[in-house]
Amino acid sequence: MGLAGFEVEVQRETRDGGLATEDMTLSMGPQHPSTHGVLRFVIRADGEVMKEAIPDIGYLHRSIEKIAEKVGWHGFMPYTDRVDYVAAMPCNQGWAMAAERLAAIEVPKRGEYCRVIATEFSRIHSHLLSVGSMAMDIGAYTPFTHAIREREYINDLLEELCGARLTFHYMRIGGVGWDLPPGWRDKALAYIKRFEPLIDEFNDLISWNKIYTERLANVAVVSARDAIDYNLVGPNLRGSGVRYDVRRDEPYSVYPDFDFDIPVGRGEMGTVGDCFDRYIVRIREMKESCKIVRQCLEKLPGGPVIAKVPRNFKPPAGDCYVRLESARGDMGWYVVSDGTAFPYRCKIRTGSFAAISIVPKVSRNLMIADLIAVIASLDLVAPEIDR
Amino acid sequence: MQEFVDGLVANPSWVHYLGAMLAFGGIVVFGFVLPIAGITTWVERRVAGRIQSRIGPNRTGPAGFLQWLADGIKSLLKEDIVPDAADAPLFKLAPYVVMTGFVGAFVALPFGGPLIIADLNVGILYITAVTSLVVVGILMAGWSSNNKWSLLGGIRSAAQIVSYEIPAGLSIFPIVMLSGALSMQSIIAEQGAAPWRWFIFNNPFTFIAFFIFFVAALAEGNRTPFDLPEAESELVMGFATEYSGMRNLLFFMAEWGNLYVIGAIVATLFLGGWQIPWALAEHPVPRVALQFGTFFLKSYFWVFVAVWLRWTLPRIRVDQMMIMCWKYLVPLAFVNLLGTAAWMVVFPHGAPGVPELLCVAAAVLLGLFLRRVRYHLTRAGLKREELSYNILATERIPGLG
Amino acid sequence: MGLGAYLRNIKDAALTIADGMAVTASHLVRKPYTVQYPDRLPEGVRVQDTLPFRYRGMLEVDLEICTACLACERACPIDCIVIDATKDKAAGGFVMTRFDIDMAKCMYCGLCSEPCPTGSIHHTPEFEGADYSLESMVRKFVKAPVLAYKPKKGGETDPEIAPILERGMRYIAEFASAEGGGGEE
Amino acid sequence: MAGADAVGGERLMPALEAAAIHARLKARFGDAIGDLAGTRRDNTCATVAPAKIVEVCRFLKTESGLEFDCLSNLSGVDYPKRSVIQVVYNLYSYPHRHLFTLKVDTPRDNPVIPTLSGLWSHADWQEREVFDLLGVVFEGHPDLRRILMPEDWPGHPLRKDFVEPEEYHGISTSRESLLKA
Repeated sequence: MGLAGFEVEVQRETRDGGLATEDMTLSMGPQHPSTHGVLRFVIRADGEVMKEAIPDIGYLHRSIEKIAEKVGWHGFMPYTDRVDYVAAMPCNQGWAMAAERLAAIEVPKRGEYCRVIATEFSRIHSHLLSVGSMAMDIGAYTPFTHAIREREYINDLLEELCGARLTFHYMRIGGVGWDLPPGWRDKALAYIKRFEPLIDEFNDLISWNKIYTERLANVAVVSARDAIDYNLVGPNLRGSGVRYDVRRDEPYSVYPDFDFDIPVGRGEMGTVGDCFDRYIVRIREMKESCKIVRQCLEKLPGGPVIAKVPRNFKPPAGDCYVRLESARGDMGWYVVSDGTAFPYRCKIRTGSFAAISIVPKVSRNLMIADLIAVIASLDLVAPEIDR
Repeated sequence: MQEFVDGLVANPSWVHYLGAMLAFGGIVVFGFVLPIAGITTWVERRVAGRIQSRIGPNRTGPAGFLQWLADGIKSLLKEDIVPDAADAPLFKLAPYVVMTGFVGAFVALPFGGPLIIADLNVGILYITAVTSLVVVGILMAGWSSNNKWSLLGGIRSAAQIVSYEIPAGLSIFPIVMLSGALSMQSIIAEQGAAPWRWFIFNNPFTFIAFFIFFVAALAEGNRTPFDLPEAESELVMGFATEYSGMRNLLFFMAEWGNLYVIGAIVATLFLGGWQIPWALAEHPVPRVALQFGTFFLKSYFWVFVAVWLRWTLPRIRVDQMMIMCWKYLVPLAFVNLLGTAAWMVVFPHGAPGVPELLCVAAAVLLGLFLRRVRYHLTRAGLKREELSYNILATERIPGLG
Repeated sequence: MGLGAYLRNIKDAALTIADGMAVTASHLVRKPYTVQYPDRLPEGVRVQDTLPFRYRGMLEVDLEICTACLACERACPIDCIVIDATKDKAAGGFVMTRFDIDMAKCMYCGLCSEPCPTGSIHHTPEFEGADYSLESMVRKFVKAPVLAYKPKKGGETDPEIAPILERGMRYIAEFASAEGGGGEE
Repeated sequence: MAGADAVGGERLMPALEAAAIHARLKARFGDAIGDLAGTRRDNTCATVAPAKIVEVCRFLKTESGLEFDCLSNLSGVDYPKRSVIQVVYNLYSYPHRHLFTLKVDTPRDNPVIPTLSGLWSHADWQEREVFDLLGVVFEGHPDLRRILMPEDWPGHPLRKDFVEPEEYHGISTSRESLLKA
């Protein structure tokens, strides 16, 4: 990889006392405790204060888009879990929706409800990991274990639903692979009832902690205009005050049947759009997801969970651009089909790829410890960036 | 020590005395000081496990008590690498400088009436001086390992420990003024056994001075929220990045040892040290044992509080750490110093009802805190069988799949 | 920063730290959640048995009811299943000489067990698949050439194949509920 | 720009249908814009001549009533049969909540398109990815380098005729299967 493209010109200043100072070039990553996954930042710092942080991505590039052209439509579904293995269900849903839109397949109501339950659980699952590891990056280890403990419950529920704990491969083109197992509904409702007060306990433990808010307030402020310009999406966009959610503003699946509101950053601890806002939007979104899952489980209709889709699936030629609200914001699937059994082209535009492109802009004159907070607050996840 | 050696050897020369002293020192260090550091690790890992809904070490020895011995032996057997780009002599010397800083403090710690190695008349001054050797060792380690992360860690620790010496020192002065002497035993002698006779409740200023001293001592011991020099999530391992094997263990043994030293100093200065209410003059052995026990309990309670703080609070940033020291702790420490001086002028023999009042106030604060703890328990909706008051329990929450 | 803000900072810090410590104190009296796997499990409990029915662990093939239709080999996106079956008039059907699954490459996606007509290839709750070499990760199911199973019209009568077939059908029924919509309402 | 005022979240301005957007484009740029294609809302698109793409996008971004302030997606598709690489721009407007797609065809052997990183900052990285994986050169791009593949990686992987090199710096890129016949 070398330093090609990262030649950082080293400034050597001699201050008045004739003392020569020199910038320090640090390579943070790809093996670093708090770059989530294999990310690398070349930092030019004057002591602790960073002058520039240049991200260097590509370490986890498996070229999933090339694999899509090699395996058939059904065969690519397990690979979509690997696009963002922290929140795998929305990726399944994206691929399934793209194929259904191309072949104009109508998914039965119960299948759509199962999808919404699975996606919302996967969103809580991913937010718990993001919020927990953000607290650990700032230095508090206990909230991480509490978040992971709650996440284990969701792992068990989803394991019972579809048989896997991380790469679920639960959804199929035309619906979902399995129906809810008997007794699962009450377990899920019991979990939600138990989980909601624990979010408040998590907040009391860490979110309102003075040291925590001091570390996050007014750090890496992103204005609404910059957020839209850099195509920040999801909690990163809502943290900057733009009240936009694909589930409500570009409704898809059965989301219009539920009412939930969209938490937005209000600059409680500093200015709108700082690290704390992005963090607190994620926490409040977990509560909204609980509301959606509860409504979903109560209004669950009967009927089949998957439509009739031929095993050798050949959608008509054409292209489509599907957008859905994944845990890291609005994920865009641009899929082209040429009528054969193999997808012609599949481009996945993810939230983290946009979020990491803003890091050089916001990280000027921050401290190295703040860069860790910025990475965590933007919820960067390496597989999504490199695909 | 002199008569003991004379009894042993016919005409002892200075070599015999040196040998006896080293032997005695070795016994005390390896028999008492290092196990204390080890036991503190065990306390920390068990309490941390419990706070994080897990168990902590419970395989080696009863309830995992010999975990520290296992870690020690493992580190001894591990290969300790000296990076070739590192400045080898300094690199190898750093851990021992830190260890001398930690072990040196035990000389003046009063474990009981007669149980003190050397009752120096400059007791607390000596301890403050010796514990600041740690910063020399850490800076040496950070700079000599020729690694950018360690350099950052070393510089941070230099800034932190040096600047937190000031509030720590300033909050010791009121106690020294009250007791009129620097020696640890006489500071304890000035305080009585009953809580309202302790210096902490003597007047409101020493009450605040206690908290400032505790926070500053945490910063000196590199404990969260001030564990910047060895910040795992930012600087990989801070100053100890290049260390491995026994050298690495020496650093962390010194850190946990310092935690006990903080507890001991706090117990001595503010909480009446080994004072016990009963005289028991006629049978000395149980009296000294009881004194040793109360001193041990008091200092281990504050070790527990430091561990509890570590697993609750996040880490502070470097500039915030400096702001907190120079803008918050140092001014308050000056206010306490002047306040105590004024207090002593106004009430030469201590204000009549104030210690008792402060004691009651502290009890009320504790009551409010426990009410808040019960509120968290009820809000989390925990059933009776999900609770267990035995902290070493390893049995799992029932009903989980 | 006025005196008001100064004092408010101190008050905020003190109160929020105290509240955080109250939460961790409440955890001191709660029982742990962790399972002491693998050596201190409660008596007679095997973790594999506690896993749900649909858990997708290591693959297993019941050769007695395998009809050698190669549906699983085609469905696998990674091509980690290889079956050699030749038509043999004398034996009256297909004879399988090789049925290998490369468990090192398998991603446990379950696409092979869906099209299987008799449910012979299925996931087991077994997950401890660690091994010493990559070669030994290749599971060879066919020891000696075996005749492929031919499903009988009137249902299976042979006593020692019937339970296997019944288990296979129950495994497929789990998917059938996806089509059949057998939700519990 | 209006994007920020959508903070309140309620739609501030009416959403235009794709046909209306296309009509305004046709009125303004004439034959540089191809005719409207696509069956559903999400893939209604118009082809644009490569030379005019920057003016078209500036018009779409700044024109009141259109205000596409977000380049939602930029993807490259390789069509060897038509020997063309097509770059697809999915544009979205937060104040209006309407979306439109532009397609630009460039010759496959020497694909060159003017860059849009002046208009939308996110175009910078997306164009670098299309350059890296498909080899489309974006003129005027501030920092056109490979973003995902190593600097000295031969060829562009997402092209249909890409053949993976045997090894890269001594590391073989394939592993013979354990399931030998």
